Amino acid sequence: MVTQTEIKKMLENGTSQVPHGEVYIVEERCKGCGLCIAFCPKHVLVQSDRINEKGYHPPELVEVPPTDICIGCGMCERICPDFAIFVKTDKDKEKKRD
Amino acid sequence: MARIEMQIGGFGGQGVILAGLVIARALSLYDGREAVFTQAYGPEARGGASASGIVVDDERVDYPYPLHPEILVLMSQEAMTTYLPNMRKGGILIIEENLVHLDGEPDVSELHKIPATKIAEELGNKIVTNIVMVGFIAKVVGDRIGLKKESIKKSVLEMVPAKVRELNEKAFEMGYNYEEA
Amino acid sequence: MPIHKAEHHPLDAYLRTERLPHVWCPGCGLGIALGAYLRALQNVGFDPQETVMVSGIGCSGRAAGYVKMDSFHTTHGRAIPFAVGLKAARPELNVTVFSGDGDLFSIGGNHILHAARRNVNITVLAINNYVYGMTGGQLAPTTPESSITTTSPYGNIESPFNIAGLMAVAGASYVARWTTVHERRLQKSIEKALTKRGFSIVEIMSPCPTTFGRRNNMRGIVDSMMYYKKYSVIKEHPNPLDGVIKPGEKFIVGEFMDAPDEPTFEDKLEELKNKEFLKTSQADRTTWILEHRRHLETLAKIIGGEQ
Amino acid sequence: MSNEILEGEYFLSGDAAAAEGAVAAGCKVFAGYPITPSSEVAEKLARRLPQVGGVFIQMEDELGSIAAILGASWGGKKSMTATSGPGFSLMMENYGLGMMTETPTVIVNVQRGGPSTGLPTLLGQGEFMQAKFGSHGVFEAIALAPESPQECFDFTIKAFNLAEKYRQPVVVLMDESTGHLFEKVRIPPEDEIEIINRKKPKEVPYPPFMPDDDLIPPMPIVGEGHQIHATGLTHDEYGRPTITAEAQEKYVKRLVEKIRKHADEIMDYEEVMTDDADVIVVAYGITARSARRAIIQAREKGIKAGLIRLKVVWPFPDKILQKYADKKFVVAEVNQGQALIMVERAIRKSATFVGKMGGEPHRPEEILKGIEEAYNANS
Repeated sequence: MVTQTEIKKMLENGTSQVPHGEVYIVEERCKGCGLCIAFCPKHVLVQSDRINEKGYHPPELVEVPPTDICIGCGMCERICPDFAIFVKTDKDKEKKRD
Repeated sequence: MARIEMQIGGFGGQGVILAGLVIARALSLYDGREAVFTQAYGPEARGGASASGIVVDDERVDYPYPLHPEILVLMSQEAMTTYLPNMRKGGILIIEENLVHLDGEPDVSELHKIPATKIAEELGNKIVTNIVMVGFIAKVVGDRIGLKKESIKKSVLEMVPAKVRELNEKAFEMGYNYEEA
Repeated sequence: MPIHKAEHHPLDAYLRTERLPHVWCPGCGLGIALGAYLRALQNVGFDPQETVMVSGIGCSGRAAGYVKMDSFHTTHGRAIPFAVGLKAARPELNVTVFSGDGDLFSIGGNHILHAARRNVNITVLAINNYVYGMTGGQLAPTTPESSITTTSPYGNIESPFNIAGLMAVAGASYVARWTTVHERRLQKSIEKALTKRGFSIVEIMSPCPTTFGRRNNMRGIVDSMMYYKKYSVIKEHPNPLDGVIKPGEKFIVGEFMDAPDEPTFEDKLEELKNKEFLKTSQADRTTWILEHRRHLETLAKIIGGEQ
Repeated sequence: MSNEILEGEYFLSGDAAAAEGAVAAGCKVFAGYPITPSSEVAEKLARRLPQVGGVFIQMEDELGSIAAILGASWGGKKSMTATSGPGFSLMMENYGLGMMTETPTVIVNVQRGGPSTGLPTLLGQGEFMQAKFGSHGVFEAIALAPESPQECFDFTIKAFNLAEKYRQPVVVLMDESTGHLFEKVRIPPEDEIEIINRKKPKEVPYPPFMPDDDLIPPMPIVGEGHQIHATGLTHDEYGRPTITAEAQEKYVKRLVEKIRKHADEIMDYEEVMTDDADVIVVAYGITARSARRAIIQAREKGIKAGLIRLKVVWPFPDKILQKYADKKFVVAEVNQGQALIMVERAIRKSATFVGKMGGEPHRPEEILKGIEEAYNANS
């Protein structure tokens, strides 16, 4: 796995081959269990202060890019028990355009 | 011919169930009679005792069990003790003469005796004792219950396994043609 | 920084979305297991129209109510025989039983043994959360020794089932165990189970933070998952008899049994309907049946530790 | 397919006749667990079903048996199980699931003496009430009681027809005597047998519990794109669990009403010499055959007796009994008063009861005694 430092370097050099992901959430389904936060290998998620309509705190993105950046691994999506969070990678977007 | 009740009593292994079944089946399917076949029922069927009941009628049979059979076939001493007292007075009694010993004179209109087991043994297999008896029953009471020889023979041959058909046919004929002493 | 909001989830095509959010508690592993199943379905390309989910009773039983396919929420313990009957009627359908450890191994224990023995071509996803969750956390046939439940307040004095061992011995064609932390391997394993001909079962160890975790030193939602991460050991072809789970000790996850394909129960039922078969001699039928004795040799090898 | 229906006359036991009835009705899945005195049904179907493209499964127990036939029914096949008292008791939970999920299927119960293991090989009629009230909750049962092998054949077909028509499990309440006695059974040509199949939905997807005006929902089956969800929980027309008092009121009320509304069509009974009768005997199953003889014996003694024989025991035919409410009533059954409760409720007065503990059927004289007692009693 690529280290944080390497990612930072690659991003600075503009030589990044690291896939980039965008995180999405169906917020009303989130129960704030925090598994996506705990299991994100890049630590890009934190609990937000906001509460959704069921009274849970959904996750949000950390404020410190570019090191803590989503690489679209999909861990949050697979570990989420509530079908609430998912990621789209560049690949997905390309697929969409096709 | 109104309702006629018949009972065949013996012990397990003598084939009294099959004997009753082939007779009732022949009456019902081939002789246009209404017939019900049942197996021994209630407290009288204890231990190794085994009995089959046949009720024949012109119309549909209502109560399907023999109450006081007018035709009683006995193939064991125990069956005699159990079923004879319940027999209708003046009925027809048929016994396996080597297995049943009557105490005194039963109150019957006819008494028929046959050494069915011995006949079967002479044919080579004790297992056909019941069919010897069926042949004898057909001869003795066939006309009275509306049972034709061809029908009962057909019923027997249809109900026994193919490889012993010939033996059973012989057994039936031996019983049917048996001359009482 | 807020995340992009979305109206739909990629799995929504498989879900009765109008019924979401589901009834399961925050952090419950059932949703993860269900997600893994749906992704597996998607990957193997099964037509949802020919796919059926049957559930029993308990939290896991509700899964059937969330999938957008023919689905049945039956009675306690009877999901397996319901599925057996359904498969007998319609062998071409893909039938998955999604149910819990209590439902499958306690009240329904007899059925799963016999379904495995018969090699019924169904996939069983056995969600093992150690406990009766829906009813408040009572003792289950899988509760580890010494664990606290509402009906074992002094600690469980019984031994739990080794599900993997039990299923392998009963005659299952495919037996695997993963936890909800192993989501990717779990999904691959379910894909294998779905495409495996014969009885396949994936035991999915799944946390119940609400009724088990908080009574057993896994207070937080994440703690239960971290426990699995810490104590599970992935093994290649583990011996099913080593599938015992003890509290505070490492336990094995992996594929305990992957027997070669053999005729399934449904195959044999179909064969019986074959007119030519009905006409063959008893000796020929006996030969046919004996030729298809289930993978006994493989089983003996695996349990004997040769593999 | 040839061999499907064995047209002709056969000398069959009631058990065998019920099995042939199932084949004639189009049963394609049997799942059961052997139990005396019903095992002959299973044995016969184990041989017959593969011959007609059907499936026989000997399940691990009765709990599994009934679950399997419910599953098979949703698979679109007609299904059946056969059992006796102990097994019938084990089936009670999923009998209720069948009611709640409106699943057509047939349960043959060859009654023996109970409670518990009781008299495995001997007669009982102790499940009259269980067929109606044995499973928890509220529903209207349909149960038929044959008195002869011919009726075991006919009523099994009828049970399938009723199950398919009203979309619920139907019980054939046989008894050991009827199951084990042999009599001629006429199996008519296929085109003379009336077969009713479940209503199919006209559109896809169709909500699995959306009733037509007759209160009976067409039944979608799996694999046709209906995205069925069926649950034992109280649910709405779409099968969605709806655990509220209102939903319960609406759904369960319809379950009950769909049978009550059609009760007159379902009810079936036979009247024997009731026209001029002073004493009416009510009986079903094997007991009715004893009663047939008893009413003749009574008439020979100068008592005008008649028989109302219940062919369908549930729904219970209150109306017909009420027609004779001014007569004297005798109820005979092999239990200690189950139909009796229903008869007395219908006629709003006491009836003379001729019960039996089980083991053997009534001798006609026993019922005759009851008739005499009723006749001589002051009313």
